[in-house]
Order: sequence, then structure tokens, then C-alpha cells
Amino acid sequence: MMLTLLLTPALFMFLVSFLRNENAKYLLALSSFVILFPIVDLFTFVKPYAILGTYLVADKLDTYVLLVSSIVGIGVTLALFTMDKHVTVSPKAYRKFYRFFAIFWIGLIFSILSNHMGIYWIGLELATLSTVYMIKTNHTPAAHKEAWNYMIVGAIAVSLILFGIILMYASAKPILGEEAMQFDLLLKHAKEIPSPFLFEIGFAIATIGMFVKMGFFPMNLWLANIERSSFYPVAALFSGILESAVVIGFFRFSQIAMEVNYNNLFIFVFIYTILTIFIVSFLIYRAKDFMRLFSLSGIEHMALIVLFWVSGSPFAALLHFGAHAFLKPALFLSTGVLETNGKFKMAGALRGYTGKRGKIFLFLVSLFLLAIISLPPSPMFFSELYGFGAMINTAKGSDHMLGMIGAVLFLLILLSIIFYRFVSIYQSMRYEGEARSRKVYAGELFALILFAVSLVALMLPNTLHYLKTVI
Amino acid sequence: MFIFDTLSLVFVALILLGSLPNLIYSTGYLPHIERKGYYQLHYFAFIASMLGVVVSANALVFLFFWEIMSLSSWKLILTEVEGKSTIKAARFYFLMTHFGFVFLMLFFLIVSDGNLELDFGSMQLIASKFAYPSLLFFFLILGLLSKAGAVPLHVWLPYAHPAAPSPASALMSGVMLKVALYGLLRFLFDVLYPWPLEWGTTLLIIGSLTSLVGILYAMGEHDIKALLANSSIENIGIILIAFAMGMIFDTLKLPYLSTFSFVAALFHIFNHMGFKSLLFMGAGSVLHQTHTKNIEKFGGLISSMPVTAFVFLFAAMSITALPPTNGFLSEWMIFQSMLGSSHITDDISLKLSIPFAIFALAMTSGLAIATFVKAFGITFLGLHRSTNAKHATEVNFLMKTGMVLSALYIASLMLFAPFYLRFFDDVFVSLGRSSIYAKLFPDGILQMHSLSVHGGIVSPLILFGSLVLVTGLLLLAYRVFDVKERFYHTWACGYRTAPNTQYTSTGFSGIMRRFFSWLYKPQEHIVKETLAGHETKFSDASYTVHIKPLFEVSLYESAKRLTYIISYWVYRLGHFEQTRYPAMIFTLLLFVLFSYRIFADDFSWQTIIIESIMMIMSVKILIIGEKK
Amino acid sequence: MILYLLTVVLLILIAPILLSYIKATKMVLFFKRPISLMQGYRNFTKLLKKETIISEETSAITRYAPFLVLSPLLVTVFFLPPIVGGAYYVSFVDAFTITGLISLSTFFLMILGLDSASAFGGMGSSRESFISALVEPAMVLTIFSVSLMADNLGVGQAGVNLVAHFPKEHMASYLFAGISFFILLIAENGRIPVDNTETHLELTMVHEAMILDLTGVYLAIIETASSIKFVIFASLFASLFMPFGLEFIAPIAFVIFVLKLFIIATAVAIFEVNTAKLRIFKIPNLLGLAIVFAFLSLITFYVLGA
Amino acid sequence: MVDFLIGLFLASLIAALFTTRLYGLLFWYSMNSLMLGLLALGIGINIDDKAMLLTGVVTILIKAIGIPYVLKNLSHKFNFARQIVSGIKMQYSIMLVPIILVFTFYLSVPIVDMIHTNANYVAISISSLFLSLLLIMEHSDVVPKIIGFLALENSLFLLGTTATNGMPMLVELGIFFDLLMAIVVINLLFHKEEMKI
Repeated sequence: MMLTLLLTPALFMFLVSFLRNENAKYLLALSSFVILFPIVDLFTFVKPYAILGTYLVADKLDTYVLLVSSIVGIGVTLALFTMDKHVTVSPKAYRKFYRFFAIFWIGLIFSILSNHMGIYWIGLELATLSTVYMIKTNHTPAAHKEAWNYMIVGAIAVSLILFGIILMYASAKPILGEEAMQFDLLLKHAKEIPSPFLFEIGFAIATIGMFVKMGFFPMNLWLANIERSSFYPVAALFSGILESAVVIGFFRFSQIAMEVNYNNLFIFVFIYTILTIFIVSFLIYRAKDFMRLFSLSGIEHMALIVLFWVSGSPFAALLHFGAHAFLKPALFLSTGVLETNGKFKMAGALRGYTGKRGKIFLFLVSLFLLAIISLPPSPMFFSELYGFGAMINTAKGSDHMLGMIGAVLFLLILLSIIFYRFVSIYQSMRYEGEARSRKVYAGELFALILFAVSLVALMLPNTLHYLKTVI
Repeated sequence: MFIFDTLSLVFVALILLGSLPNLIYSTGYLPHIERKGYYQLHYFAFIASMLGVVVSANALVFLFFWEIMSLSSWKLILTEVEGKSTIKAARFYFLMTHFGFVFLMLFFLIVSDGNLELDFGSMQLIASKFAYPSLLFFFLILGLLSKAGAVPLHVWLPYAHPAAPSPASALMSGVMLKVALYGLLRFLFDVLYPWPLEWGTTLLIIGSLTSLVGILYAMGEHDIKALLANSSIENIGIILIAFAMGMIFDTLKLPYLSTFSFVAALFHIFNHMGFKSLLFMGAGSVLHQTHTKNIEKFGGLISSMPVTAFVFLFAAMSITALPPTNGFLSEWMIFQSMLGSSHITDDISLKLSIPFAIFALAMTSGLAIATFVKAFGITFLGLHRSTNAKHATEVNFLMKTGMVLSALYIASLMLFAPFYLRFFDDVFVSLGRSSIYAKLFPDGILQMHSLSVHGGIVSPLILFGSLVLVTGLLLLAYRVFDVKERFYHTWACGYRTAPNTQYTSTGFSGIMRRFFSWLYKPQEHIVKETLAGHETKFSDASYTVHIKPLFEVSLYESAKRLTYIISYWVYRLGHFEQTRYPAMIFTLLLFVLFSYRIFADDFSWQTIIIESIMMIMSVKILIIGEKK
Repeated sequence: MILYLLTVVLLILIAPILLSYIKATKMVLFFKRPISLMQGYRNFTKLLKKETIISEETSAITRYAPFLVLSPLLVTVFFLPPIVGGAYYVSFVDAFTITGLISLSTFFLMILGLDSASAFGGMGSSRESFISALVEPAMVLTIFSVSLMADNLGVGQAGVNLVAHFPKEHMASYLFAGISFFILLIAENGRIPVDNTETHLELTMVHEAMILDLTGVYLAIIETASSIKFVIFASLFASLFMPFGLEFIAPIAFVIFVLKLFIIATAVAIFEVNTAKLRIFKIPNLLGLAIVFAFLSLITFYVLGA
Repeated sequence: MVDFLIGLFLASLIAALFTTRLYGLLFWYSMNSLMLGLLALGIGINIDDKAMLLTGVVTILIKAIGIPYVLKNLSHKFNFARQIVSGIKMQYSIMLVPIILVFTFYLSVPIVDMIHTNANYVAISISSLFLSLLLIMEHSDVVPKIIGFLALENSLFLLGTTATNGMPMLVELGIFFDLLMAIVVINLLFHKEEMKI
């Protein structure tokens, strides 16, 4: 029943996208808005709530992720209204975009709500494949090339995840049988897995797949280039939703892996993420356009989320996750306006906004830009505090305390480089270059306001309490 | 969440005392500012965040307000953007303050065991269990002193403070730096107690260097606000010296001397807040009227802006520690506390560092006089050096009120020093130290005794009274004798006295610059219009000199260059990898699985060697490929 | 109390004589006819009678600064160590205060120099500020080490203590401090290697440059101030580095003290005759010497205890 | 029997690596898939698992016949170059393949120590994973890359069928569904120009 409710809007959207009517646009948007209601409904149920036997189970973690994703989806829909004012897009491409968005959404619901590694993977693959075509909606050679690039690398990454899943399944099958695919059972019996090494190998392969998909080292520019060449709402979907689906997979797998062997997992992820942030921070230092800047920063934040999670602070990871999921799409959506004067013109991008709309836009974008580098009162400020706190705590308990504290310090210095770059970009956007008048449309403005409100909602005591009790 | 103990309240008082005149001044200054709403929003946020910092009771709240403080002050700097330099200054400031924040955060994360809502008192237990307390100390001082502006983390100050609107720079220099010192007081007492001797010595040396470096650069500065900012660095150094002496005495189990030094530090904190705020306000008024910060463009302002000039003079006297001002009193206390070290017998590092600190402090006060003679003299005396200065008029009533209030505050510190000292004494009593008030004033409030063995005595009021009396008598005599007076031009070797025959600021500090050229490394530009090819005859000449701060060149530029180089290579790597994603995944997978196999299963060196050979091969063949 | 007031009066009265004495001694050494010892008083009275010309370019600073140059020095005279055993002396003033008061006087002198808008004034101020910046650390360090040896920071008490207990065990330190203080005495009072008060040549002027624009009463005040400054230094040197003679009865003690002052003045005169005026950029060499000796004195005391 | 088929599976993959003709590649892929299907059927009969049998049949139908056929048609339609050039020199490939095999066997030693059933299948699956990756990176043309990706899928199935005796039916069907979806997307992506990436 619940599943039907969840899927109906998406299916409806899929069907409507074949209509050649002018007004289909509004119908599509409407169906996109409706997505939120069943999720809010789901949110109120007692957890865990079985949606489809043991296959789809809604617990606190995945409803949160799903809720965040659906808000992002709505924001993106809002911004889509006025996308054609900033870029040239044909109505056909527009409908096609929605068609694949619907598939994407179905895939997402499955992968996020799944309690089953296999279903998780199927959903993820579906979402991945549908995004390939979303990239392609932009009819440029670059987009075409990147769509192929995404197709191949994304497919490799997803295959790696499946490979890992099968290995993990194989490692647990002797004790759990066919049910070894279920996250909750695996977690419960993690300590009894007869071949932990097999599990760890599987986990490592799956993790590499997920990290590749999130654009970690060595794929840093891969994701950035893809987001650069596609339409900006696609980038928003990537950073806001698709990566959520990947990261929730990581959460679930690593939860089990933590039970199996925490030390190995931690060191592996720690080194990997630091390496990623090292590369990303220096790439950000040289970034010259918004899309690349934001997508690189997205990689950085994903790495931080992962790191916070494995350091034993799910609260920090989830808070950071939520904040990032709202902030990054907001920024991506505003690039449509910011890049009015050309892609590589950062200086002065925040000047020349007049009128009420312009002022609000200016204010919100400034706010988002400063929030993304975790200045208070951004939720990221708190999540980083808690996350690094957890990291230090882990360090204190380990045998290599000084080395780890040193590594954390190194990490913070790398983040400072990013901070510096963002501050410098913000200043140059605000105070350098020439002020040219540009237009802000209601669609993107409403999207930004939605994200801002969601960010505030994230900081409410109730939300924080909810996040603290997720795990 | 919040704490209101004596220490906090003293700093709340400090902030309020600093903000109130500033607020009035700021209101008067407002017409000068274009983005009024923006400015006021951040101005009040700034004050509120400083208050928040000093009353916060746990790490989370502290860090929160700390960052808000940085954020709002950064935005304040950006209130009036006049070209690249402001932008650069603001960026640099924010980077430095974030740099400090990183260390502060690490400090808190280590001492709070992940529970950021822990109160400071409970942190002590965790801190004492931590294996490397010195690491904590260094994190703490790196975090706080980068905000306070101690060497070598001071470089941002002379850029950031001048760039902000004057009321804001007065607040930043006068109050914000002290908030950082509040952190030092709070966490050294509450969290990191007891202190090894090395900490005190380290801080002492940092303080000495800071004071020297600060004043030397202040001397060479032409931008009046940068000069004041550099002088702030110097004063922070002085406060740190006193603070360090307190720590050293505490370690050596000399409780009274320790409290004496701490009280001296706190006293100087209050003093510096007063006079530096006032000086910045004065500089702001001058700036407001002349629209330039270049000290060479001022001159003769005392006749057009008498109130500003006299309060500036008063503050300058105080900051140069001339008796009987409050600046003198606190510096006197600091000297006295160092004198108390004469009976330390055991530690050689102390025996070497304390004389050095004394030397630094003495040198500093000498140079401070020169600096402020220059600042006051060139700005307010002589003839106007530019048309802007010529047309300057006295500032409006609100600004004057702000400055006069601030001057009154300084005067109160001078006249009612015992009252303030009792207040400061209470702070340290509340922190569990011995009270020294009774020992400071054993026979009435007229005479203040030093607590060192055979220490000196000072009596500010008597000194003040006698100076006033003697001067008054002399003036009276002058009146009574009814001296004949005549007015005529200044003698200038028979030429007309003109603005351009005066000594310039560059000229004033010329001797210093030459003497300290090893530090200043001045870059001189001389342009001469020679007459008929004669070397020595010229119709027109201009001489400009620019000083590049040594630390900036050696530390910051090299860090910047390093970042640049690394980023270049990473960028190349990043762009190189683009076409070979599958190969990279392949190699990565190989590497991770291999490492898992080796490190997670059985470890042996041979396999590591084999792995590395394999990885090198794989990278070479698959990723780098053949050269075309 | 009477003795105390007598001391003060004596110091103030003897001040112009001392400067004239130095000049006279120098003239004798140069085989010239010496000026009268009363020349200082003559100048003073002459200046008082003259009309005062005030520059139109100046401000209120010129009106008040001369008094403020003199008054801290006058106040200081009251705080000097006793010259007769058992006499009253001001116990609540220490060496830092005296240094500070002297700095206060110098501060106003420098400001005065800048007020007249003449190139000379600025030059003088600039040079003076340079010199006093270098003098300050040496002075503080010297005072520091002397007071450590005297076991008291109060100037008066230190003088008494040194007489009672000559610091034999710290002779090295004491000697260094003495040398340092003597150099300071020369530098602070504008004596020859540092400054030459007798010429009005722009290359050599320091003190004179600042007051070039003063006439009449103002000039008299400043001249008085500089003579008093000399007497302060001389008296401090006499009390701190020639600690004897206090045990005698008052008249003899007075005579001994005056003799000491004249000995110092003679030493200064001889020193002046035998050295050439230093270039301004060479002055740090001399003052550096003072700082080094002062530092050495303190370090010796601290580390070696000698 | 199972071991023999696995051997053939690996052999066909290695053969695909060294092919220089497009149709040859398609043929070897088809062989590869056929082996997989037969393997599934074999194991299915062995352990009497209906789902496994179904998987085997579907594999043979879709992968061994359907996909090569579609790709061949596409290549006709868009005039793909029939000659495919390897980006990695033959000498290197000859070196790499044995190294990968040795490495994967080394990797699986602890697994063999821990569980005794099917451990060597894991090793072979991982090595075929690596080989498929090698296939992908060897070529810069799109079609060989797609085949590499499909081979990757095959190695997954190999792992699924051999090491775990089959995954849950739902998952297997889902994977097939996604595969079809992938083919649809690939179809949509094809464009007359820009076949090189």
C-alpha cells in the first residue's frame, strides 16, 4: 500500500512525460511535488516500518534520507520551471528529462528504502542509468562525451558495488542462507560471519565502487566534468539525491563492516578520504568556474560525511549530509543565474542584482556560500565540530594517537585551503568585476527559499534530537 | 550554556566599556558609511558575539560565538571596499582567523572527549589524562594568539584593522584582541592547570618578540591605522609578557607574585582597550575629515580639530607609558613583577629569558615614545601637508562625545586605579589565587607597592598632583610676570615656512629605518629631476620607501608559494587522469585489495615489496602509458 | 625635612653652575679663557627680560609644552636619593618612575620640536626620538641591575642601601652598570659624542634643533630644564655609583656631594674634549655599548651572581 | 564439469582481450555468456534449483544471443569501424594477464583457509573482473568498452552462480532488468558522430 503511494507520483510523471501538451509541464511539476506527501506520511509511522516484507523497510535513517531527497527533488522541480530562461532547452528534452527523472526517482525509492543489498543495488543501477540520459538532455558534444564517460565509469562503479555485494553475500551465506542479503540480519550476525576476510574484500570492492561514484580519488574531475557539461539542475540532482543513495549504501555496509573489523575499515576509509580531500582541496584552489567549484566541494563534503560516519558519529554525518544535500543543490541551481555572463566569470557574479528578487537572491546565495564552508550558524559548523570530535576521540583510543591527531590537523589545514578559496571567491563575486544587471526568476528563487527553510528546519531541536536517535 | 563568574563579568565589563563610547562614535561616523544597514547589522552582531564568547560555558557555544565574531568582523572589514587591498586584507584576515580556529577546535575536541557540551571545569580531568599536555598548550596558544596577533601570527593585523571602518577597527583592536586573551586566561586556568615551566618561558619569549616586532613595524608605518594596529601587536606582546611572568611565578610557587603579574596583565588589557580604542577613534576622525590614511598628508590638524588632537595626545601619552598615566602604571607593574624574578635560582632558561624580556620591554617603551611622537606630531602639528588636511574641520558632536567618553574612561583608570585593581584582584581570587589587594595598598590607596622582594612603590595620585601643581605654578608665574609676546613666522633659514619644508613622517623614521634596515629591508624609490646633468643639483625629487614585513615574506609568501606549487601538480595530475578512468580504477582496486591482503591478513615485507613493484608497473603501463 | 628641602634647593641652584663649569673646564683644556661659572644665571636672567616671539605656525602645544618639559624634571629633583645620612627622602618613588618622568619631559620636547613646522624641529625630534629609544632600554636595564644589587627599587632607599652595603660581591655587574649609566648620562644630556649644544649647525644638532624657534622665557625654561636634567643624572650617578659620604654630618656631606658632582662634570668635560662628535648613524654604536653593558650587567648578576 | 566450464569462461574472456576484430570480440563475448549460461544450468541441475535453471536460460537467450545480435545490428546501422585497436601493447597484455591471475590467487589464499567450499571460484571471478576492466581500458572505442562492461557483468554473474550457488531470484531478475535498461540507454546514446570518447 505504502509502496504504491510512494511510486504512484513517479509512475504518473513517467506517463505524463509522453504527452505533447504544453501544459504537461505543470502536470509534471505537480506530480513531482506530490512525491513529498507519502514520504511525510511515512515519516510519521513507527519505525521500523515494513513496506514490502523484509525487502523494503523504512527505518529512521532511510526516511530521513528520503525526506531530504524529496525536498531536493521539489527544489529542483521549482528551478526547472525557469531553466529555459537561462539555457536553451527544447520542450522535448524537457519532457524527456522528466521521464528519466521519474525512473530515477523509482530507482531511488528502492535503493534508499531497501533492507536488501540486491534491491539496493538494482535501485542504484536504475538511478545511475537514468541519469546518463539526463546528462544527455543537454545537446552539446561535451555533454554527449560526458554521458558516455558517465555511462562507462558509472557502470564499472556500479558493477564493482554488485561484485562487493555478492562477495559479502557469499561470506555470510553459510550462516544466513538466502537471507544473507538483508542488512539488518547481516548487522545482527556480523560477528558470526565465518570468513571475515571475504567479507572485507567484498566491502573494499563495494566501497571503491561507491567512492568512484561519489567522485573520490582518483575520479575527482570525472564528476566535476560531468556536472559541468550537463544542465545545472542535473548537477543539483547528482549532488543532492544520487549521492545520497550511494552514501546510504555506504552507511549500511560500513555499519556491518564496523562490526566485522573496525580497525581495518577505519584505516582504509581514513586514508582514502584524506587522500581525496588532499586532491580536491588543491583542485578547488585552482577552480575557475562555479560548476567545477561546487562539484569539487561536493566531493569534499561527501568525503567528510563518510569520515564522520566511520569515526563513530552518525549524528555528525547525518547532519552534515542533510546540510550538504540542501546547500549544494541550492548553489548548483543558482549557478544558472550566476553564470549569466559566462561560465568563467566569477568576479562580480554577485553584483548587479536589483529589485526585491535580486536582493533576496543575493542574500540567499551569500548565505549558502558562507554556509558551505561551515561558518556558523550553518548546520555544517556543528556537524564538523561533532564529526571531528568523534575523529579525535577515535584517535585517542587508537595506538597511533599522535599520528592520527596529526592527520586530523592535516585534514583541517586542507579544509582551510578550501575555506580560503571560497572566501576569496565570495569576495571577488561580491566586490570585484563589473556589476551587470541580471534577472532572477521566481522559480529558482522559490527553490532557494525552500532550501533555506529546510536548512533552518535542520537546526531545530526536534530535528537534532531525531538525528541523534537515528542509530 | 552560559557562565557569569567574575572572570566573565570582568570581560563583559571590558567589552561594554569599550563598546559604549564606540557606539556613540559609530553613530556619528555613520553618515560617512555608504552601506549603513550592512554595517550596523554586522557591528551589533560583532559586539554581541564578543559578549557571547566571554560568557559561554562550553566549547560548543564558545566556538560558535568565536566564529560569529570572526565572521562579523570579516564582514565589517568589507564594509567599504576601496580597491584590491581591502579585499586582500579581508581575505587574509579571515584565513588567519580560521587558521586559529582550527587549532582552537582541535584543542577543544581533545579536551572535551567528543562531548562538546561539557563545562570547562570538567575538561581539566580529561586534559590531565591526555598524554601530551604540551601539545594541548600549543594548540591553545596557536588558536588564541593568532587572533590576538602574537608573532609570528600577527601579519594580518596591520592589513585588517586599517581596512575596517574606524569604529570597527577600534573595536577590533581595542576589544576583540582582548577576547582572545580572555580565552587564554579562561582555558589556562580552568583546563590546563598546572603549567610546566616551559609554557611560561615560551609565552614570555613570544611576548617579548611580539612587543619588539610590533613596535618596530609601527615605527616604520605611514598608514596611521596600520601604525596603530602594529602598536596593538606590541601591546599584546606586553600583556603576554606579564601573563607569562604570572605563569612562571605560579610554577615556581610564588603565589602573590603570580597574582601580581596576572593583575598587571589584566590591568594592561583594560588600559590598552581604552587608549587603543581612543586612538583608533581619533585616527578615524582624522580620516573622516581628510579622507586619507596616509600620515604624510596630515599636519596642522590641532588647530582645526582641537578636541580630537587633545584626546589623541592624551591617549598617546598613556600608550607610551608616561607617568602618571594608567599605561605607565600597568607597565610599571609588569616591570616590577619581572624584578621579582631576581631570586629565582634554579632554571637557566629563565635566567636567560627574563633579562631578554626586560630588554624587549624597555626597548619597546623607548620605541613607543618615538612612534607616538611621530603619530601625533606629524598628524596634528606643524602645517597642513595637503589640501585635504587644510580643509578639515572638527568632527560632529557624537563622534566627539565618543572620544571624550573614552578619554574619561582612560582618566578613570588613571585616577581610580585602586578601584579597578581590586576588581581585577577579585578575578584571580575567584580563580583560586591569593588576594594581593591588601599587599598592593598596605597604607592607603595613595601608594601602590610592588610585591617583589624589596620592590618599588609608585603613587600615581601624588605624581599626578605634583606634576599638575608644578606645571600650574610655572604657568602662574608666566602669567604673573606678564611676558611680552610677539607673533611671527617660524624661522626657516630666511626662506618662507611652507608645508613642504617640514619634516615628513618618512624622514622622521628615517634614522630608525636605517638602523633597523636588516629587519625592514626597505625598498626605496628615488626619482630626481636633475639640472643639466648635475648629480647634486635637482629641481624636483621624490623619495618613497616601502617596508615589506619580514615575517610575511619569509613565512607567508613561502607557504603561499608551496600551496601554489602543490596545486599546480595536483591540477596537472587531475587533468592528466581524465582519459584513463578505467585504468585508474583498475590500479586502485588492485592496490586496495593487495593492501587489505597484506595489512589485514598476514604482514610481511616481501609482499610489500612485490606489491610496490606491481603497483609501479601497473601505473606505468596502464596509467602513464607510452610516450607519444 | 629641612635637609631634604635644602638638598632640593641646592640641586636646582647648582644645576646651571655645573653646565657652565663643564664649559669652562673645556675652555681651559682648549687653552681658552674660561667663562664664568655664573654664566648660566646670566643667560637665564637675560632671557627672562627678552620678549617672547611665538611662531604663527604653532599651536597651543608651544604655549604649554615648555612648562611640561620642565615640570617633570623639577618633580624628579624632589625624588632623588638623600645626600646626607638620616635626611628625609621620598620613599614612594622608584627608578621606573624617574625614568618615566624624564621620558615625559623628552616627549614634550619632541612634540615641541614638531610644532613649529620647521625642518629643524622635525629633524631634532626625529634624532631625539631615536636616541631616547635606544637610551630607554639601557636605562631600564641599568636601573634594574643596580636596584637588584641595592636590594631595593626605590631610588632613595637604593642610594641609602648602597652606602650601607657596598655590593662587593657583585663588582663586575656593578662596574658594567656604572659604565652604562655614564654613557647614558652623556647621551641623555646631549653631551659631545652624541650632541653638541654649542653649535647651531644642522648636521650636529639634536637638542638645539628642537628648540630653535624658542625665544625669551620659553628658551629660559628649556635651558633650565636641560641643566636640571644634567644635575639629576649627575646626582643619580653620584648616589648610586659613588656610594659614600652619607655618614658625615650635614655640611661635610653636602660638600662631599657637591665635590662628587664636580668630579662627574670634570669627567664629562674631559670626555667631551677627547672625543669628536659622532655622526648620527654612529650614535647607536655608543648607545649600543651602553645597552650591551647594561645587559651584561644584568645577565652577569642573574646568571653568574657576580 | 563446473571447473571445465569456468576454464572455458576465462579462456573466452582472455581470447576477447586479444581480439582485434569487432565481430571477433562479439563472438567471444557470446561464447563467454554461453559458458556462463551453461554453468548456471549445470549448477542448477546439480543442486536442483529452478531459479538457477531459469537464470541459465535467460542468460543464454539474452546475453549469448540477444545482445551480440543487437550490437551487431547497431554496428551495421552506424558503420562502426570493424578494426579495433588495443591501447595497450600486446607484450604488456601478455605480462599483465598472468600477473592478474597470480595476484587473485594470492588474494584468495586466506579465503580458502577460512571456508573450503567454492573459494577458488571467488579467485577466478575476481580475476575475470580484472580482465574485464582490462578489456575496457584497452580500447578507446565505445563498442569494445560496452562489451567490456558486459563482460564485467558476466564475471559478476559468475561469482553469483559459482561462489554463492545463485543469488536470490529477485536480485537476478533485477540485474537482468537493469541490463536491458542499460542497452536501451546505450541505444539512445548512440549518435552518428563522435564515436570516440
